[in-house]
Amino acid sequence: MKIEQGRVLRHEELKGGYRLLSIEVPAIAKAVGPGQFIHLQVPKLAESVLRRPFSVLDADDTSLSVIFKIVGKGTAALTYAEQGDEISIMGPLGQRFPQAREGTLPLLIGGGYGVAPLHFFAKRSPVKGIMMVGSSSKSHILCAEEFRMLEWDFRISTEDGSMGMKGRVTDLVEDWVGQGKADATPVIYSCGPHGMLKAIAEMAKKHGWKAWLSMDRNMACGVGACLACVQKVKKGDKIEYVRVCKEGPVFDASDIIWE
Amino acid sequence: MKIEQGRVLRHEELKGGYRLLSIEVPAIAKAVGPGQFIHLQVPKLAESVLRRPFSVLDADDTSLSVIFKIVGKGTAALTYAEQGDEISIMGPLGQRFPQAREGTLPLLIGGGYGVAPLHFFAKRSPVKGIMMVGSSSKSHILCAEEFRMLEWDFRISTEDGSMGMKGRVTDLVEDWVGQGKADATPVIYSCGPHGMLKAIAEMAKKHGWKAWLSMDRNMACGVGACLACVQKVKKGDKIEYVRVCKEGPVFDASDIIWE
Amino acid sequence: MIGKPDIAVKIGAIEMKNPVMVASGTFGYGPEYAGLIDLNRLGAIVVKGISLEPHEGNPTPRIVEVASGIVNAIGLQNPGVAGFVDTYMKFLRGFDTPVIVNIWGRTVEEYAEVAKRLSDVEGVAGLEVNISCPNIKEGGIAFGTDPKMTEEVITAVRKATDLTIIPKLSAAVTDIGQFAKIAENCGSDAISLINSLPSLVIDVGKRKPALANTIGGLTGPAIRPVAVKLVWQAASAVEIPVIGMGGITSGGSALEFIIAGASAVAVGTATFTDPSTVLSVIDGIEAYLIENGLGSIGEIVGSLDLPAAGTPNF
Amino acid sequence: MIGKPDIAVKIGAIEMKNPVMVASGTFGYGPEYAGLIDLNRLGAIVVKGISLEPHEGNPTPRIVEVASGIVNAIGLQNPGVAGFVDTYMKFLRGFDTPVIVNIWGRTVEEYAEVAKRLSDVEGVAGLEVNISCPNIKEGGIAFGTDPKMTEEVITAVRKATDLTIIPKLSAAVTDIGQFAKIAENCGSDAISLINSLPSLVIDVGKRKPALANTIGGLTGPAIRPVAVKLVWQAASAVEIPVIGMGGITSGGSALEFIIAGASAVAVGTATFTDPSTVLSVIDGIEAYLIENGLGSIGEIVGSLDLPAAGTPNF
Ligand SMILES: Cc1cc2nc3c(=O)[nH]c(=O)nc-3n(C[C@H](O)[C@H](O)[C@H](O)COP(=O)(O)OP(=O)(O)OC[C@H]3O[C@@H](n4cnc5c(N)ncnc54)[C@H](O)[C@@H]3O)c2cc1C
Ligand SMILES: Cc1cc2nc3c(=O)[nH]c(=O)nc-3n(C[C@H](O)[C@H](O)[C@H](O)COP(=O)(O)OP(=O)(O)OC[C@H]3O[C@@H](n4cnc5c(N)ncnc54)[C@H](O)[C@@H]3O)c2cc1C
Ligand SMILES: Cc1cc2nc3c(=O)[nH]c(=O)nc-3n(C[C@H](O)[C@H](O)[C@H](O)COP(=O)(O)O)c2cc1C
Ligand SMILES: Cc1cc2nc3c(=O)[nH]c(=O)nc-3n(C[C@H](O)[C@H](O)[C@H](O)COP(=O)(O)O)c2cc1C
Ligand code: FES
Ligand code: FES
Repeated sequence: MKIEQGRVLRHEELKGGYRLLSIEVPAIAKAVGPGQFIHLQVPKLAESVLRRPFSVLDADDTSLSVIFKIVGKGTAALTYAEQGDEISIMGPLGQRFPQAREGTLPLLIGGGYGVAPLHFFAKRSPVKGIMMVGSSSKSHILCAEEFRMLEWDFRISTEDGSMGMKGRVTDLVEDWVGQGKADATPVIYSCGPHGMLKAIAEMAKKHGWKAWLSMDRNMACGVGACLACVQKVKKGDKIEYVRVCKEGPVFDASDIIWE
Repeated sequence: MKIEQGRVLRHEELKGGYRLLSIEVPAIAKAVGPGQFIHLQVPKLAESVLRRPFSVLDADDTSLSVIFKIVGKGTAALTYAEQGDEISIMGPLGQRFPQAREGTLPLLIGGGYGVAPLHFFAKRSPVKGIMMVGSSSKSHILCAEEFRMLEWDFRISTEDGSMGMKGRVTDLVEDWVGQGKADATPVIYSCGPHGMLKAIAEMAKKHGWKAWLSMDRNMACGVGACLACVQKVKKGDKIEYVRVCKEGPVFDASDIIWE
Repeated sequence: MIGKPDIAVKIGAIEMKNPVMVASGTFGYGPEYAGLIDLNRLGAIVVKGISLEPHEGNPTPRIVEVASGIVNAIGLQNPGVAGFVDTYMKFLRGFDTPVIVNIWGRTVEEYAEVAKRLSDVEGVAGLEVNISCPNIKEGGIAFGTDPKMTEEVITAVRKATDLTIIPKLSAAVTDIGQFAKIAENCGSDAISLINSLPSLVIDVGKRKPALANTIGGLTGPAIRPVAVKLVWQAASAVEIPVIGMGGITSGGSALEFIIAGASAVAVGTATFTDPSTVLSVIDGIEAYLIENGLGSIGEIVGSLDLPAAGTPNF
Repeated sequence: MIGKPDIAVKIGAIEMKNPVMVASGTFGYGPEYAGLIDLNRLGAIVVKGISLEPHEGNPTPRIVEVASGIVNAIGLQNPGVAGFVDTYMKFLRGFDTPVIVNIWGRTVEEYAEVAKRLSDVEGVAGLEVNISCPNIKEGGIAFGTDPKMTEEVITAVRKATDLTIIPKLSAAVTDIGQFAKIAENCGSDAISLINSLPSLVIDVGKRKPALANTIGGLTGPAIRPVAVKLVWQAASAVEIPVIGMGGITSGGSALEFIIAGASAVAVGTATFTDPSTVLSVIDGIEAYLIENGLGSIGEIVGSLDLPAAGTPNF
C-alpha cells in the first residue's frame, strides 16, 4: 500500500457514458491485482475531503487504468483530468479475487463498472472461462472486444434485447445451465449493482456453486481506519461488521448477510 | 450592472508576477468606465463562495481586461483560466474616477495593480497628464509602454533604485513639484496600497490639491447589499461608514477618515 | 398531474407566491439587487436588521472567506427604523412581494419599540425578530441563548404589534427544541433558523483575529448539515411554520430543509456567489414537484421518512 | 536563533515530542496507516473509541460527503476493551509514541470500568473521555450536554484511574466555558475539543436521511471556524491544557488553534484526504516557529492579540 503521485496517460470516452482513465503510477501498478482498487484524489475538487475508490481494469509495470461514469460531483470533476495532469493515487487496496484453479470453470458476471475488475481477473487468469455481462441496452456493453481477444466465451444480456439475450444476467446464467454444457464446476466471480449481486448469491446457493462477490460501499479512509464501509458477514458462528476496504471488497457470497 | 457569462480571450504573464486576463464580455465591456471594477467568479474554485473584485485595465466594445497577481487561493486558481474558458462576470460595479477637466493637470499615481484603473483612465481622458508609478523594483513596473504610447509623461520610482528615481512615489511627486514646471493645477487620481494612498492624501492636503483615491476592501456582494466593504468618511458634518463597492471605490481624499 | 404545482405558502398572515425568501443581511434593503433579478419573483424580501436608532456597525475587516463559507461581523450597521422607512419603503412597495423587516435591539424595550413603529408602516408584512443579539442590560449575553430572556423579548414584541412575528432562533444552544417551543408559546406566528454560527478565524501571520470584531458568524454551504438538523428538531417541536436557512445553494438543498419540516426557506450567502440563486431555487423546487407528480409543496413539508428506530448514538 | 525550535509538549503526564496527534476514530487503532506513514513521528496516537463490551455500531450508510466535510454516524463500533488490548496493544507498544485511548460508555459505571481496566495496561499513556455519548439511564441525553452528568462521569473516571484523563467536550452546548470549567474542577489533566457537530443530511430523491442513523456528526474544514472559537473560549476558561481539533489540514490551520490557546492539536478528517497531512502539520508548525524566530511552541500558545474591546455583537 502506497500513496503515489500519478500522471494521466490517457483519458477517453467509451460507450454508454463510460470513460477510460489510464494513469502512470509504477509502484502501485506493479503491485495491484484483480479485484483490488485504488483510492483516487480527484484533482481540482477543492471542497471535497474524500478520495474516490475505483476498481482496476488493467495494469502493467508502469501504469494502470480504470473506467468510470459521471454519477456525482467527484466523477464529474474527474472528466476534466487531462493527459499529463498529476493525480494522487493510494493503493493497492483491499483483497484480490482468489485465482481460478485448474479444473474449475471461472464464470464471470458483471454489470456496470463491474466489468473492470473482471476484465483484470480474466487477463491474469491461468484458466479461461465464461464472461457474462448484463446491461440495460447495447450501448452500455463494455470490454466485449477485450474479452474476445482473451478468448473468453463472452455472453451478453440486455434488458431491452438490443444485443444478446433479452433479460437479466441471471437469466443468461440459467440459460447457460439449461444448455448443460458445463464440463467443470463453475466458480462465480462477480461485480456489479447491489441487486444483481444479491440475485447471484441466491442463484449460486441454489446451484451449490462457490461465488466471489465484489461489494461497493461508501468509503472514507480506504484502509480500514474509519469503519465507514462495513458489510455484515458471518464469521464462524458470529455475525459482525467487517470492512469492505480491508477484508473486502471481495467476499465469499455465502458469508454475506443481506440487509 | 449585469451578470454576463464571459469567455477568456487571452491569458498571459506580464512582469513581476502579474498576469493579464482578457475576457470577451460585451455588455459589461461596453458599459464599464475608468475606476469601476468587475466581480469575477473564479472557475473551478468550488469551495469558495465569494467572487473576486478586479479593476478594469482596458475595455472596448466586446471585451475587457484586468491584471492580477497570485496573493491567495482565488488568484492562484485564476491562473488556470485558459483561452476559451467560461467565466462569470458581474459589472460594471462602483463609481468611476471623475473625468479630468480641461485646464487641470491629471496626476496619476499608481502602485501594484493600481496602474490598471489609471491606465484605463488615461486612455479615456480628454486631457493628458503625468503618470507616476512607485514600485519596489524595476521588474514590477507595469504598463510603461502603454502610457508612453498614450503620450503621457511617465515617471518611475523604485525603492531599490533599479529604475527611475530611487525612493517612494511620494518622493517622485515632491521632486516634480520642486522642478516647478506645473502650468496647471494638478488633480490626483490614485490607486495602490493602503499606505501609499494615505501618504498621498496627506501630500494632497499639504499642497491643497484635489485627490481621488480608489480604495480596496474585502468584499462579499459587490453591489452594496452586505455592508462588508465599508469605509469611514465625512459626510457633511457626520462621520459614517459608506460602501466601497457602491459609493466607492473612488473617494475624494478629503472625505476619508483614516483609521 | 396537469398544470403547475401549487407552491404558494402562508406564514402567519403573509401570503407568499412561493416558499423562497432572501435572508436578512444578504440582500440589503431591496434596491441593491433590483438591477440583477426581478424582485417580483421572490417569495418574500427580508431586509437587513433594523434597530431603533441608526447603528454604525463594526470596524473592518468585517468579512473573511473560509472553506465553503464566510465568517462575517458586520455589526448590524443600519440606518435605524426611521431612516429605513424613509429611504426604502416607497421603493419596496413597488413590488408584488411581501416585505419582512428583520429587527433587533439591545434591550427588551428597544425590540418592542421598533416593532411598534413598524406596525403601521404600509407595506411591512411581518417582522423577523433576530434574538441572537447581546442584551446590554444582562452583561451582553445573547437574548436567544437564554430561555428567560428569549421569552421576555418575544412576549414584548408580541404585545407591541399585530404584524406576523417570526423570531429567528440562535443556533448556538444546547436544545433548539426548547427555544422553538418558547417562541411558539409566546404567540409567534412562525420561527426562522438558523442564524450564523459563532466563529473565530485567526490570521496566523499576525496572530490576530481576521475580523476586527474578533468573533463572527459562519454562513454558507459549510453550515447546511447543522442547519438541516436544527430545523428538523425545531419543526418536530412546534406546530407553527418554520422557515429554514443555512447554506442553501440550489433547489435540492432547499428541499432538504422542506423535507425536514420547513414551510419556507431563505437564501443568504449563495446570493453573493450568484445573485440569481434564489430564482433557481424556486425553479428547482417547482421542477422537483413536477418530476415527482406532486400537486403542492405542502405534500412534502416534513415528509422525511425516518427509519424505525433512529439511535441518537452517532 | 540556532538549532531547531522546541516543539515538545506535556499533557498531564504524557510527554509528546510534538503537539500533533491523530484524532480518535480517524486513525483506527494504529496498524491501518502504519504502512503509509511513520507512526514514530506522531505526537500521540489517539485510538478509536473503546467501550466495555464489543459494540456493533450503526448500519450503513455510515458516511456522506458534504461541502468541505463529511458527516459520519459510525456508531462507535469497536472490539471492546479486552478485544482492543489483545489485538492492538502489542503492536502499539512497538512505537516511541504515546497511546491515548478514547473511551466511552452508556452509563457512568461503564465509563469508570473501562478506565479502570485500561489503567494497568502497559503502553496506555492516557485516556480521552468521549462524553458526547447518550446516557441510556437518562433517556439518551448526551452526557456532555448536561452539566451535572458531565460532572458525574468525569468524577467517576477520575476516581477509577491515575492515568492522564482528557475529557473530550461536546461542542453542541450553549456555553463551552462552563463545561471546560467543570472538567477542570473534576480533576481532569486536560480537555480536548471539538467533537463532530450534530448534523442531518437528507437524500432529497428518496426523502430519507442519507445516513442509516439519521443524525451524524459533521467534521472537516467546514467546522474549523466554529472549532477555533470554541477552543479559544474553553482555553480562556481553564488553566489545564487544551487539545484543539476540527478541520485541521495544514500547519497554518493547526496554528490557529494553538494561537487561540491549544497546547496540542489533533488531525482527523484530513487524514482521509491525505494520510501524510499529520506529518506536514508537524513540519508546518516547526517551519513557522523558525520563520518567526521563536524558540519553542510554548511562546505562541494562547498568543492571540486581541483588539482593545471586542464587541460580542456580530
Ligand atoms: C471498491 C469500489 C470499487 C469501485 N470501482 C468503481 C469503478 O471501477 N468504476 C466506477 O465508475 N465506480 C466505481 N466505484 C464507485 C465509485 O467509487 C463511485 O461512483 C464514486 O465514488 C462516486 O463519486 P462522485 O463524487 O461522483 O459521487 P457523489 O455521489 O457525489 O459522491 C459523494 C460521496 O459518495 C461516495 N459514493 C457515491 N457513490 C458511490 C458508490 N457507488 N460506491 C462507493 N462510494 C460512492 C463517493 O465516493 C463520495 O465520497 C467503486 C466503489 C467501490 C467501493
Ligand atoms: C475594487 C477593487 C479592485 C481590485 N482590483 C484588483 C486588480 O485590478 N488586480 C488585482 O490583482 N487585485 C485587485 N484587487 C484585489 C483583489 O480583489 C484581491 O487580490 C483578490 O480578491 C484576492 O483573492 P485571493 O482569493 O487570491 O486571496 P485570498 O486572500 O485567499 O482571498 C480571500 C478573500 O479575501 C479577499 N481579499 C483578499 N485580498 C484582498 C484585497 N486586496 N482586496 C479585496 N479583497 C481581498 C478575497 O476577495 C477573498 O474574498 C481589487 C480589490 C478591490 C476591492
Ligand atoms: C453578511 C451577512 C449579514 C447578515 N446580517 C443579518 C442580520 O442583520 N440579521 C439577521 O437576523 N441575520 C443576518 N444574517 C444571517 C442570515 O440571514 C442567515 O441566517 C445566515 O446567513 C444563514 O444562511 P446562509 O448560509 O444561506 O447565508 C447575515 C448573514 C450574512 C452573511
Ligand atoms: C469517521 C469518524 C469517526 C470518529 N470517531 C470518534 C470516536 O470514536 N470518538 C471520538 O471521541 N471522536 C470521534 N470522532 C471525532 C474526531 O476525533 C474529531 O473530534 C473530529 O473529527 C473533528 O476533527 P476533524 O475535523 O479534523 O476530523 C470521529 C470522527 C470521524 C470523522
Ligand atoms: S473506508 Fe475506512 S474502514 Fe473502509
Ligand atoms: S461588498 Fe457588499 S456592500 Fe460592498
